[in-house]
Amino acid sequence: MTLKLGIFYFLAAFTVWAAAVVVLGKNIVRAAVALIFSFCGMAALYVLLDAEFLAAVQVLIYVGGITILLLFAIMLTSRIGAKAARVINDQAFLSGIAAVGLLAGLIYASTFGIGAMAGPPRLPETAPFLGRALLTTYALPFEVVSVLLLAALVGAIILARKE
Amino acid sequence: MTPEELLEQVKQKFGDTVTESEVKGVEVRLTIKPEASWEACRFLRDAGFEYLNCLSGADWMTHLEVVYDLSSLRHPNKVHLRVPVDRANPVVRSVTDIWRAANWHERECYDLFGVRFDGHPDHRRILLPEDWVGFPLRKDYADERLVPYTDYGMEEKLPRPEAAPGAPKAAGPPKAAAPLPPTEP
Amino acid sequence: MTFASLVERLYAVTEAWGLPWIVPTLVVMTIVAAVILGYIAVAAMFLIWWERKISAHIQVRFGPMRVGGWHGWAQSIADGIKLLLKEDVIPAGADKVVFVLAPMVVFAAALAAYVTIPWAPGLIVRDLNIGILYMVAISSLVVVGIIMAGWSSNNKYSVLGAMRSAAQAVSYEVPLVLSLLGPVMIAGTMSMGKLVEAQGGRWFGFLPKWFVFPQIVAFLVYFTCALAECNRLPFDIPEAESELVAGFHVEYSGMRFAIFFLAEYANMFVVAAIATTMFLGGWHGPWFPLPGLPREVAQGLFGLFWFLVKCYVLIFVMMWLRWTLARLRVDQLMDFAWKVLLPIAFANLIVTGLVLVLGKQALLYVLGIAIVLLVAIALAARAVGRPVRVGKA
Amino acid sequence: MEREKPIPIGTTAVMERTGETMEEMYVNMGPQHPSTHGVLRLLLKLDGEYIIDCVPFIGYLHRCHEKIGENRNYTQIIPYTDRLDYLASMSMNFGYVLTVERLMGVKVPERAEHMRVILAELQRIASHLLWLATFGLDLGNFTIFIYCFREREMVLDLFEAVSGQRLNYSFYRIGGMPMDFPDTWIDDCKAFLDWFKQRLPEYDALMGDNVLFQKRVQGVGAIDPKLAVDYGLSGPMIRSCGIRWDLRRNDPYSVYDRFEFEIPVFDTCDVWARYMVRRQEMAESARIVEQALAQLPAGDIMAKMPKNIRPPAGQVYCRTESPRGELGFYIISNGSVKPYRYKVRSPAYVNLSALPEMLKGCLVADVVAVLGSVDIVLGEIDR
Repeated sequence: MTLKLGIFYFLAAFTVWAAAVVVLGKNIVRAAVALIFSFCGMAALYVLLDAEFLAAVQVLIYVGGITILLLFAIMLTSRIGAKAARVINDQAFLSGIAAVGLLAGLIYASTFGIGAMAGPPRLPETAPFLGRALLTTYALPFEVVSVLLLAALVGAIILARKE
Repeated sequence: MTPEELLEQVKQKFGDTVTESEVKGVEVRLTIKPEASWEACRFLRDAGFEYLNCLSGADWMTHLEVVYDLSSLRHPNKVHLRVPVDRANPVVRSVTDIWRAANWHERECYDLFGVRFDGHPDHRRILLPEDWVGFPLRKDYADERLVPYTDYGMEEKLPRPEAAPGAPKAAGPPKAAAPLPPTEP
Repeated sequence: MTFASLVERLYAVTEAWGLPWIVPTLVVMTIVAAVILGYIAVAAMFLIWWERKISAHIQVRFGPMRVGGWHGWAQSIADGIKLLLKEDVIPAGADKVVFVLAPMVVFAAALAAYVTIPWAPGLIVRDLNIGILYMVAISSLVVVGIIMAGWSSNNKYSVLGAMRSAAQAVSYEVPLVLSLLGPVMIAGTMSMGKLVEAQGGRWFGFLPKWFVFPQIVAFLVYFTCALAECNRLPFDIPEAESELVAGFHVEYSGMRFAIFFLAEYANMFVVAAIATTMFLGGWHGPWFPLPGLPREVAQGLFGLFWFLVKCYVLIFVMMWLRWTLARLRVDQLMDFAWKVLLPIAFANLIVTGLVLVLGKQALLYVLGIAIVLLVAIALAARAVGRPVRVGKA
Repeated sequence: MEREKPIPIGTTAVMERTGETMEEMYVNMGPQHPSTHGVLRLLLKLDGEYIIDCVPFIGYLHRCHEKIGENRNYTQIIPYTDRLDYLASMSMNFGYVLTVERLMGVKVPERAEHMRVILAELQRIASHLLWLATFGLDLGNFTIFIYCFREREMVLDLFEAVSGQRLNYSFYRIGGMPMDFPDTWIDDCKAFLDWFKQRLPEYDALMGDNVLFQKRVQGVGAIDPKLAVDYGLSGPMIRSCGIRWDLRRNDPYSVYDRFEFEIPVFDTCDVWARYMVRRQEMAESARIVEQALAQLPAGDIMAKMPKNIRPPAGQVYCRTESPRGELGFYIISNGSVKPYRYKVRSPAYVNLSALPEMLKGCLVADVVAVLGSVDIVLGEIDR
């Protein structure tokens, strides 16, 4: 198991490093590129947790879709790529507190455990299980979320139209 | 409408501003004073000459000349219209509002002869760089880079035909006039 | 003695020697990576040479004829060496880190997709149970590299090319994934190996059970989207040389350009391999036991042969299209993805789902074959009825 | 001649002059761009992907053609006319020698007239082939490029057999032709025409019948027929606007009135119509060449000309139908050995001036298609 642990630490360090570049990088395009690496690291961590479906979806949606749209928006905004972004602003203190609080919560949860966080049983294949769960047990939340997304989409189109 | 009839109409309309006129085959050749040139062009366009073939200039040393070649897509008649303009202050009214084709032709004429076209929408040089000095197709334009024509003495040896009356004399090599400021920017 | 049994032997031997299990794992990983890398390099060089020959023969030329003797077979090798030896130019205004990283990302994405290609029975690096999803996800990473290249070059044409590429990839990925869902629904699995196994056997005694027949619509949609994903003509707008000079790789030269070039052809193979696996029955094909070889090995060899044949036929079609068709315009390209391909892919999905719920798979085959016949008749009628326009206004 | 205040050029300067803001985007296309067909610069004013306005900048290839012409004698000018439209040198020579002959009132022998027509029409085929080739390349179809070049190469071989040159022929003389066709040339030419007529459906299959190609060109770059006349468009450009105007028929010169040929006209006014007109013209030119070869009379190929060509004083504007449209030469003679004024009215120059009109409302990607359809040759535009 030491190999798996080693890989985990390596991937974790890589992900955290990439995330740090996203937050602290001055160049917005580089930050976006680092975000891609961070997402890939996350996907690899999912693979280590036997959540292969989640990993693939992570890459497909977050890397292949969202980050590319992000980059697209950055490039369409003229000259934003050339400007150095301000990294620290006046909300730094608040967000620092939020980050530290979140970290503390996570450490507590992973050391002492919370009842609700006990994961589902290990499955040989996650995809069929996920599919069935989404279309039976969680059908209503699934539909509600999709309606929400649709509303967001319509809103975005209305905002983007000039007239 | 025969060319002769057309010429009659033009003469009636523009009277003594038509200084010279001639019918040659299907072509009417006219010379009109610059103050009536735009009206004449307008009249000719309305008479069916909707196609401006060519607009060019010529330097006759005494004066400059703007030449319009007009034709029609419907009848075979042609018009060759010449408008002499003053050499010191060459201004003629632009015909871009009559034929859009005149736009680039007039720019070229301005570029090479320095004829100014009053009312032209985009009065700039076109073939030469915008900071070029002088108008190269004027006969007194001198440029040390210009290679003059030499006939190796042929001109003198051969019998010379009589030049037609009224035609200008052969221009000969450009006289070294007052040297121009260097053209290199 | 298949691939898997060889690996088992290796593990057994190392265990007998008392070495930790990480050693054989690393050995296998290295060998596999080296084999795939070697295959990509050789195959890409072959494809480049092949494309040059195909384009030449389509255009009544000969193509490379000198380097290496027989039909210029060594032309790609010579070109590769030339590109490797060239000076490495990084433009002064470029973002150096991203500029250097971009070709690596593109190539890594192309390489990673080879992990789940089922070459032959048992010959697959890792038969992930989400195989096809993994491949689609990984191949979407190529676009990231393209955008990085386009932006970091600090060139207007590069950025334009990268943006067009991003828009194109995001648009075409949607119908592409939807079209792949059809076979997945029929087979009930996303694993590449199981998908191929599901296509074994015959319908009505003569028709191979390939998914191309029940899913002919999905196959056509997939192939169209795949062309767009590879930036091949008629979808080569990101690198349209008459509009954008060369698109995202204008500023690249030497080895970095070679890597882009290699990745493009590696990607073509991946796309063809997915189509072969999902629609054309993968390694299935007629085979017979070879004398002197175990049954499994013979089957494996024939499987590899058929798999490669199918892949290269598809690649040939892609090249053929490239040298025949004209380029689409950007807005037409987007319209085509969203207004034509996407509805077709959805309709196909709904029909497939309905038929599967009814439990009549044979119906899909009949439908598919009917569509093929109709299209063939329509094309034939058009070819016969075409007026020959010579010398008439 | 006082030094004029130089007018600032460049994108920002033009913006300042026209009082525009950064709301609209300006894009420079050329002079270094693979699809501008020579050193042409287009300044495009864009609203997103749509073109609001376009300003062509020419003159990068200006070679003082007219000034040189005024300093050379009449025979010496012929090689310069080759360099006008270097893709149709025969037609350029033809237009020039015709002008001088008209000025002098020379009657050219019948055989020479037929030779001239044959060569000019072959040149039209070659020029249109090159146009089709590069147009295909602009739209991303590389194969048509090679196909067209194959046939153009055959025409060039024929020209080489006649004149010894492949591009700048300088083959027409004032008063006739310098040399007769070589021995087997007429048979070679007939063989080429038979081959060429069978190739036309191939071009259709690659271009005209291709749905992708039709989608790219139909309805793109249209110009109103009235505007087309107003702008003085000529050649295939005006015939694609539904106006049957061809100088070979409407103002016949040489022996064109003796041949039967159609004038292809299409009335959709767009890039598609220009493609169709040029494509049909190639077939018609082949017909003319066939008839001319069949009628080719025996006899002299050169009129009796003085040793030194010295046209009488006077002036003439003579127009011919070059592959690109109305090619006019305007010559003023004062009776000396060189022209007093020598002016070329080049068809592509006038056609290009209407480009902004055609581009308005197009997409950026259409610029390549529309510009390609105008069929410009910068050598002739910049002179």
